[in-house]
This record gives sequence, structure tokens and C-alpha cells, in this order.
Amino acid sequence: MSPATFDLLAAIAKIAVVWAITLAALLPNLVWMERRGAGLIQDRPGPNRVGPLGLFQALADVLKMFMKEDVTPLYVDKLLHTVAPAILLVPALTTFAVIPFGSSIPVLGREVKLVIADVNIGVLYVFALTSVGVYGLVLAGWASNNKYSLLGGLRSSAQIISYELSMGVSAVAVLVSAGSLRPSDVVAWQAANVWNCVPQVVGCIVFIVAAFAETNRVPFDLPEAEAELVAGYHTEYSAFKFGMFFMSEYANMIAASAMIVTLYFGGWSLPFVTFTGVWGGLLSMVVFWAKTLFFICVFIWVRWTLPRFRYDQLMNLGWKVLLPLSVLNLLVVAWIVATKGGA
Amino acid sequence: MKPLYWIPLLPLLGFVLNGAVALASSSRRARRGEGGERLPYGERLFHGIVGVGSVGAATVLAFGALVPWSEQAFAGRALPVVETAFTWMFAGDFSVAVAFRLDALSALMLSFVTFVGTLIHLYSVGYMQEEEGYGRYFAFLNLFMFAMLTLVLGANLPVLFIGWEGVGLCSYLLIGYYYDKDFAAAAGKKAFVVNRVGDVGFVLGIFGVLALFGTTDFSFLEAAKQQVLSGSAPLSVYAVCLLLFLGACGKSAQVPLYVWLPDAMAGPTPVSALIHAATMVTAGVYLVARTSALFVLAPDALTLVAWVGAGTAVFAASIGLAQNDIKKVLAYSTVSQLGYMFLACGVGAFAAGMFHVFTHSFFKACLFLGSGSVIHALHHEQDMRKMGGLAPRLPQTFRTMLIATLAIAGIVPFAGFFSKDQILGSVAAGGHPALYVVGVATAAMTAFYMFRLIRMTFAGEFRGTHEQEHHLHESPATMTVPLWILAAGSVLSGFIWVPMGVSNLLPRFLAPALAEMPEHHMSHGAELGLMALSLGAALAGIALAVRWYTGRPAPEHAAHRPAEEIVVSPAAAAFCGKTGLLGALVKNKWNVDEGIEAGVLGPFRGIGRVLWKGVDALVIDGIANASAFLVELAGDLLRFFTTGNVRNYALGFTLGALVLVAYVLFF
Amino acid sequence: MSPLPGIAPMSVPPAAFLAAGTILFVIGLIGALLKRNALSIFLSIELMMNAVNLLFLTWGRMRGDASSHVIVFFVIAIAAAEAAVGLAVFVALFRARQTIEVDRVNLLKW
Amino acid sequence: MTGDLLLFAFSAGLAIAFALAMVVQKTPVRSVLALVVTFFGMAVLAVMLAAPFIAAIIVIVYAGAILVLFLFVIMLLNLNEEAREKETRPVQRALGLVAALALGGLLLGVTLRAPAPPVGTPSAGPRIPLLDEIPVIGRLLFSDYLFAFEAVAVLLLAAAVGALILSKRRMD
Repeated sequence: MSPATFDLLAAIAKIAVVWAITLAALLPNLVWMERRGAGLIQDRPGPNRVGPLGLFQALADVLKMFMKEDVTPLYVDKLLHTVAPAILLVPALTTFAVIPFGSSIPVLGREVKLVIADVNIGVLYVFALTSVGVYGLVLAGWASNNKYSLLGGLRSSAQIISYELSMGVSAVAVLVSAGSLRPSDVVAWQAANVWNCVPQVVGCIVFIVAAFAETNRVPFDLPEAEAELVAGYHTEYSAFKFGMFFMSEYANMIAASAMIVTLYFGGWSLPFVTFTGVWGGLLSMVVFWAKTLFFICVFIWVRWTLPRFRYDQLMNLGWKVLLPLSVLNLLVVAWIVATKGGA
Repeated sequence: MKPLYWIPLLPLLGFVLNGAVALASSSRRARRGEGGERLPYGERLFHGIVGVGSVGAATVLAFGALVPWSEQAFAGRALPVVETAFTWMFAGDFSVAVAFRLDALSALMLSFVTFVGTLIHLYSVGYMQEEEGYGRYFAFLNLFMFAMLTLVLGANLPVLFIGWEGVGLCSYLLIGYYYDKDFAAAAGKKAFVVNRVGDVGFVLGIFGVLALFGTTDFSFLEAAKQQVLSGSAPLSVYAVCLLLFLGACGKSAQVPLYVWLPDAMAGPTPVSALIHAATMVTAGVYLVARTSALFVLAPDALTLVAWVGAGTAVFAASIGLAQNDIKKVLAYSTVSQLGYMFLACGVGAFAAGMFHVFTHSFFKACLFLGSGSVIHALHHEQDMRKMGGLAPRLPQTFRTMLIATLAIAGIVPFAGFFSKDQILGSVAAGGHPALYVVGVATAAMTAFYMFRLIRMTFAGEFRGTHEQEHHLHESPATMTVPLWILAAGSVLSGFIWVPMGVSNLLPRFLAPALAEMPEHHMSHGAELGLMALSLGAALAGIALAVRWYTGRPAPEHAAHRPAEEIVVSPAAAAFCGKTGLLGALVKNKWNVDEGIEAGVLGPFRGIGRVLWKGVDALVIDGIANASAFLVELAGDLLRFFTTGNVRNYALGFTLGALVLVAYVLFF
Repeated sequence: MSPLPGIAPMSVPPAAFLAAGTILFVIGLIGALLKRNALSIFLSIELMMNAVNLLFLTWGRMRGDASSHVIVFFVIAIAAAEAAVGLAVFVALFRARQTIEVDRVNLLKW
Repeated sequence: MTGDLLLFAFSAGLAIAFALAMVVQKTPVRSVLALVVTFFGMAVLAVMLAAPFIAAIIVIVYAGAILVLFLFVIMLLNLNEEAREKETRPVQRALGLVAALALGGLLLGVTLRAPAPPVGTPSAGPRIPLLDEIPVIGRLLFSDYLFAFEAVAVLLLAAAVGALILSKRRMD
């Protein structure tokens, strides 16, 4: 087998693994987790009718989404109205291309790194995709020809641009200390030294908060605030298109958790453990997905615990608290790295 | 030992502190609409401590530096200490460093500048305490000390020039201390402008030194001593010396640039004592002595210095004879004494000149501070015709002033006697009989007007108002203690150089720093004779003053009459009447100010008017207006391209790019 | 999977990149000249700038010179500044005149 | 080889087609979207030119920030359709088209005629070869181009302040 063919096959296999985990295993069950979690927190049962413990609720929901009539309102911009959910979903799913989900597995005498594309601008790639995702929300809001949707779209664009800044700056601090923009290098640095969440606790907190805002989750779900905007940008969506919005929210959540784990919580690594061989590689995958799942749970936990911010509070938090904090964090990290003579 | 630059730096620090606090305080008071009254006690305490403390600390540092150095010097082992702080500017092989130099000359200057300066700061604490601008005053006074110490310690002409201009600035600021009074503001401006005339000469002189020696560092003096000039210098040594001397004339108030000094008395009296008597005005003498190695290469220039000095001495003394303002008398006396110093330098007796600088600083400071004490007691009355009979009321002031007066009059064994005698002796020994006669005559006049001052002020009966009489008081200790110290200095400072080989400390000390002149030796007999002659002249002057100015009885209703109508001495008035025109001229200060107004300023105003009306308004404005008109015309024609439509502009832009690209491509 | 880009020879002739960049530039220019909506004109200008960026990158690639990347970096930074100010101007303009049609905004003439 | 050519043809064609769409489109929102696609095409071209960092920057800054801002403003001002009134300046329009096309022809001539260094020997250039882009750019930014970098920083600050002042409703 020529190296090129091998690479191609390996890439296809990795894509298959990642999508199997995210799309097939995590995504549907997240809905169940969220609703059961909400029940737990609010001291009520949650869905428990479909299947044991209501486990098949997600399946039923998906079926319902597919079966319902797809209503397209009369005065919408048809093209954009259709395209918008896809624009939102695609970046969310493609983020995983650069996230290392395990150490490496020896296959046919070669080490296969467990990351789909180990590119040297991986972190920038993630940010690029995040910034593209905004279009989905904005266009959905605009194309719906509905003032609530429009307001939702406006809010989301302002919110995401604002929080992407502090998110980016705190991530830059991580990149400075690791000395590379390649996510696998960042993980390797953390495995060799210390998880970034320890020395850069400020940056870590800023990043997590900003990630909540980027995914439009409570307490930053102003673009879809039911109480004010009906449902914001997806008011005019139904059936499958609505399902895509739904999916993209959870996909984004998984992607954000994966990024948090990669940048701040050591990715697939564990302290004092080295993963070698086939089993080591598989084990590292388990570690990575376990950590990711933990942060997904945090997302859910926060959603059902905190109230929503007011819009001005949101902007104040983003610009006057998080951004200065992240800049400060970056300065300190850069100073330390510079005085130590480079990472 | 701390580096030398700490000595000027400390007063600068004091200036910054005092200035900042004074600024904050005055703007706060202005905001609250307060003003006119004295500062709160805390602020006065702060300014006093910082002002006196910084200068006092500088004094301690200075003596800490110069005492060991002087011991070495007397042992004949001391070389000039040069410390470079940093390089100020450089261009090609020319460079100027901010450097400080300690040698015999600067050590001498340093000693009395810091010492007298500290005393006067201390005196000011008492004298100025009623003033609203207390903080500003101390800030400027500290700044002055910084500049003066830079001047004295500067190791090259540019650094000296910084100090030179710095003291000029502070002089301006302090003369105009009462800036809300027109005469004070005008006097400040006058001092500044007249000094500029001299400074032009000084700056050109610095350039001349650079052209002659290729450096402005005082190392050029060594070269000058060995007469090593840099070949084909376009400037002669004469020209350079004359230019430097012009600068010295401006700063040290020599004829014809003396006119600013009497007016400078508009400032507070301690300022007059410090700046316009003891220290700053001697900077010119210092400059000439410093560059003495250069001056001896140009004997004719030295002769000019001598004659200017002698002329100034007698001229100013003659004006002093008839002044009625106590400070004006002292001012003219200062000018006259400065003339003596230049006279000494002019005949090559640089050490004698510096000796007089040294002694003069003590007795003149004492006199000014004493007059300040009198003025303070009389609530700012300066006219001697309204004084009289103050001796019992102000005993400390009277005694110290009397000592200083005896010193300036040249009575043995006070300091002035020795220094003046050195000068006159050198003049006589150098073979300048005419200059000697002028010198002796000046000595007699000095003795006369000084005792006239003492008699008018302290003898007889009080001629002021009853209210003034009621409030008469001796000054506080912060004022009398400096007076006594200075009086002691007036007695003792002469003993560092007693003729006939009794004491030779000063000339031995100064010799390495000054140019060597051929010495003229006189027999002890001749020396004694000359001494007797000058002493006799002084005694004659004193006798006349005491006879004429009895001050008793006081004229009728003196308290209620304007000063102009009070005749203190009928005998003097009668004498003045007999001299006719000459007396009137003396009384009117030889009409010099009016002469300058008519002879110099008038023509300049005329030229200015021609330049304004003719050249500026017609030619230059014409050119400007014509070009403006052309531009307007072009604009009127071109404005139709401004369609207001952005797309037109974009199209024009594109077409222009099209043409450019086509040009690049096809041509 | 292409290897790390950089020293490999170019497999596509650079002239093709240059042509593409120039064509994009001209399209942007046409938009800037013909559009009447200030925002659309602005969009076209952004396109022109990016087309020039493409040309820079091509030449830099041809010369093996990283300075072109730095210049493109600066162009992008300046474009960001320009967009911020330009859009603020449009918003202010719209508030004043209720339009951003450039043909209707022509008070500033002789 | 052919794969690269195909990729080039696809992304360049995409960029040009959507650029044209951007110009032709009357709805501002659709114009913006077309430009986003164009920028994606150009980002791919940048990757092919060994500039992945620049490609990412193009997407993040242009597509992610600048064009979102455009959308934001369009929504804020509620600009739906370009006015359908007749072109008031037909001459200007025709002349503009002609001038732009002519300039395009000339520019093609210039760019294609420009003396090109030998293809395939990129390290023959006088400057740092493009081994690893990001450190090279970083080093250049903070050495040779430091002044420009600082100037751009000041420019961005000024732009931010200017935009803030401009968009304030009232000057007080």
C-alpha cells in the first residue's frame, strides 16, 4: 500500500470514528441527557415514557422532526431561509477535523495520529469556523422576515463577535506558552508539562465563559430568548430545518467542550500516564471523550441553574470584564515566556 | 564623597518639590477665590524646610567636597577634578558633555555661593513670611541656586552657559516677583533684555573659543597657557576676548550694560542680596578670571577691561552719592564694586579680583540683608529721607550694617580694606597711575555714600509716620542670625590675603587656576604709603558724611510731608546747588536711561516702523496676498470638477489609473 | 493529503493565479464603479483589496519571499480599520439622510 | 498535479462566479453572502500559495468579522433592495464599465508580462524561504516591519475611537 493511499484510508477511518461518536452516539443522547438533567435539577422526572428511562425519547424526537410538515412562510427569502440552518450546522461538525481525540495507534507498522488533519494552524481553523457559524444565525434571522427573528440575528452577531475576541485572546495565551498553533502540539505540551487550566486559570475561566456565549447557551441565550423574542432566529423554522438548528446547538456544544478540553485540560492526556500501543491509543480516546462529556454536563448543569443575562449586562461582561482579563492573562503569560527565553 | 553633580541637583530637587506644592496650592486658592493673605503655617513650614534644607544639604556636600580638595591643593598635590555626567551632544569630532569641574576657582566660588546662599535662604524664611507667593519664591530661589552652582561647577563653556542663562532666568523671575506691580514687571523685562545684549557676545565668544581651540572644554585654557592655537583660526584672540567680556559686562552690570541692575532692586530684598549683589553679578568676573589664560594673550583687551572697570566704578559711585532709596544706593555701590573687580582683572591681578568677589559677597550681602531688615521694620518704606534714628530700635541690624559698611568703605582691619588694597596696590604696581587715581577717588566716594546711608538711616530722629514708628521692631532671629554670620564674614574674610607677606593663603590657592602674570614687586614702604593713602581717602569720605548727615534736628512735620520735600542735610543740599549742572546730572543718574531711549531705542523704533509699514505690510504681505489671490482664482476655476458625486470621482480615479498603467505598459 | 506547503514547486502555473487575481480585481472595480448603494461599493472595494492580496501572495510564492505575507497581513488589518470607520460613516449618513445611495449624497460640491 | 489544477479551477471559478454574483445581485444581504463564498474560494487559493495562515486570517477577519459587520449594518438600516428607479447617469455607467474593462485588460497585460522569477525555485528569492509560515511572519512583524506594525496598531485604535464617535447619536 502506497503511503498516499494509506493516508487517505486512515483519514477516512478517522472521520468515520469521529462522526460515529459525535453524530450517532453523543448527539441524540445529549437531548435525553439534557432533558433528564433538567428534570433532575428541577426535581421532576423528565422524559420517561419512551423506552427504559425514556432513553428512546431522542429517537422519537428525531422521527417527529423528519415527519412534520416543513412550513416555509410566504414572505421569507427562500434561498437564504433554506441555506441558513446548513450554514450553522456545517462549521459545527467540521470543527472536529483538527481536534486531536487521542494519542496515536500503531497500524501496519505506522503510528497513526488520532486527529483527522494535523495542520499547523489548527486553532485558527477552529476560530475561522466559529466566525463563519455566525452567518447561520444572522441569515436565519434576516431571511425569516420577522422582526423578532431579525432582533435575534442581530443579537447573535453582536454577541458572537464580542465574545470571540476574549476567547481568541485567552487562546493566544495558550498558544504562546505551547509555542505552536497546532492543537496536537498544545496537547503534547500539556502532557509534557502541566495542564493549562492550572497556570492559566484566568484564561481558562474566560475561555469557558466565552464558549458559553459562542454557543448561545444559557446564560447567554439572548438570540433565542423565548420571553422576549419568541424563539429568536428560529421562530419561523419547523420540522427538519428546525431539527438542524437543534442539532447544530448540540454539535456546537460538543465542539466547544472538545476545544476546552484540548486547550486547557490536557486533551487526551492524563497526568503520570503515558499511552502507548493500540490499547493505549484507544484508552486515550476514552479519556478525551470522557473529559468532553464532563464539560457537556457542565453546559447542561449551568443551563438549568443560571438565569439569563440582560443585553447590556452581556455586553459589559464581554467588553469590560472578560476582554481585559484575557489581555492581562496574555500579558502575564507572554512576559513569563519571554523571561524564560521561549517555550 | 558624593559625585559633584549632586550639589546642583539638590536645589533642583528643592525647586521641583517647592514648585509643585506652590502650584497646587495657588491653583487651589484660585479655585476657591481666596488670595492675598499669607500661606497656612504647614505650607510655610514645608517650603521653608525644603528650600533651606535642599540648599543647606548642597552646602554640606559642597564643603564636604572642597575641604579635602583644598587640603590637597595647599599641599600642592591637587589636580582639577572633572566629573562627566553624560554626553550632551556630539557632531563629528565635536562633543559636549555635561561635566562638572572642581578646581581652585570653582572651589572658591562654590564656598561662598553655597554659604551665603544658605544664609539668605534662612533669612528669607523670616523676611518673606507675610507673602502669598512664599512657595513660588522659594521654588525660584532654589532654581537659582541650581543654576548658579551649575555655572560655577560647569567644566566647559556650554554647561557654564546653561547656568549663565539659568541664573538670568531666575533673576528675571525674581525681579518680577511682584508681577502685579508694573515697575517690577518692567524691571524684570529690562534685566532680561539688557542681559541678552551681553549674552549675544558670550555665545559668539563660545563659538570663537571653539574655532580657536576646537573644544569648549576648559582644557582649552591649558592650550592657551602654552599659546597653542589651532593654526589658521579666522577669529583673533582679541575678538574672542572682547566678545566674552561683552557677556561679562551684561551679567556683571558694567558700563554701558549696567542699567538693569539698579532697576533690579524691584525684587524682594533677599533676592537683591543673593542674586544682585553676592553671587550672580559676580559671574562676569568669574568668567573673565576663568578665561584669564585667554585674556593674557590679548593685552589690549585687558586694558579695555581695566578701563571699563575703573570707569564703571567711579561712574556708579558718583550716582550713588545722591540716591535716596536705600536699595538703590546699595545697587550702585554693587555696580561700583564690580567695577573694582574688573579693574583688578584688567591689570592682570585676577587673584585680587576674585579676592574682592569673595569679600564683597559677605559685606554686600550683609548690607542688603540689613537694609531688608530696615525695610521690613518700616513696612516697605525704602526712602532714606523717611527714616532716621533707627539705631536704638534696630540694634542688631545697626551693628551688623555698621560692620559691613566699615568693610566696604575699606577701613582696616575689615575685609574690604584688604581686598580693595590688593586691587589698588596691583594697579599702582602695574604702572597705571591714572587708573589708580580713579580707584582712590572711588574709594573716597564709596566711604562717603555708605556712611551717608548709615547716617540717614540710623542717626538722628525718626522722620517717618507715627504709625510706622509705633510698629518699629527688630527682625526675628532667622533674619538677625544670618546678619551676624555675614558680619563676622565681613570682618574675617579679609585675612586670607594680608599684604606684605603676612598671609598668602588665597593667591597660593588660586595660582594654578589663573593665568600667570609678571609680578610687580613694591617695597614695603611704598605699599604702606599706598595703604595710608586709600585709608585716608576713605576716612575723609566718612568724615564728610558724618559732618553733613547729622540728621538732627528732624525737619518740621517730616512725618506728614512727602519724601521729596524732606531735606535731611542742608549742607549737602547747598553743596549740590553750587555744583550746578554736574550736581543735577549726578542726581538724575547722568540721564543714562534717557540717553539710551533717545540714542538706541528711538532709532530702532524708527527702523522697525519702516520695516513694518514698508517691507512687511507692502512687500511680504503683498506677496502673500497675491499668492492667495492666485490660489483662489485657480480654485474658482477648478471647483467645477467637484461634482459632489462619488461615482464621478471613482471614474476619474479609474481613468487616471488607466492612463498610468497604459504609460507603464506602452512607453 | 498534501505535505507541509512551502518548498515544493508550484504545480499550477503562477500566471493562472495572477490572472484570477486580476479578474477578481476588475470585477470589484466594476462593482465599485457601477453600484449606487454605498455599502455595495464598499463591498466591491473589499473584494479589490483581497484580489490584490492574492496577487501579493502569488508573487511572494514565486520569489519564495515571506514579506508578501506580512504585507497582506497589514492590508487585512487596514481593511478591518477601514470597515469599522466606513460602516460607522454609513450609519451616521443614514441617520442624517435616510439613504446611502451615493447619487443622492452630493451636497459637497462647488 | 491534476488534483491541484482541479482544485485551483474549482476555487478560482467559485471565487469569480460569486464575485460576479456579488456585483449583479441587487439585494445587499445576498451580495454579502456571495462575497463570503468568494473569500472562501480565495482562502483556498491562498492555501495553495503556501499561505495557510493568511488563508485563516482571510476567513476570520474578512468573512468572520468584516462581512458580519456589513450584515449587521444592513440589518440595522434595513436595506432590502437597491432602489429600482432608473439609472440617472447612463453615460457614467457605460463609461465606468468600459474604463474598468480596459483597465482590467491592461492590468492583465502588466501582471502577466511582469518578469517572473523561475517557477519552482522559490528559495532562490532573496528573503526568508517559506519553510514554516507563522514563525517567519512573526519574526518579520517584530523586526523588519516593527514600525509598520506599531503604526497599524495605532491606526486600529484610531479607527475604533473614530467609529465610536461617529456612531454616537449626539455629540455632547
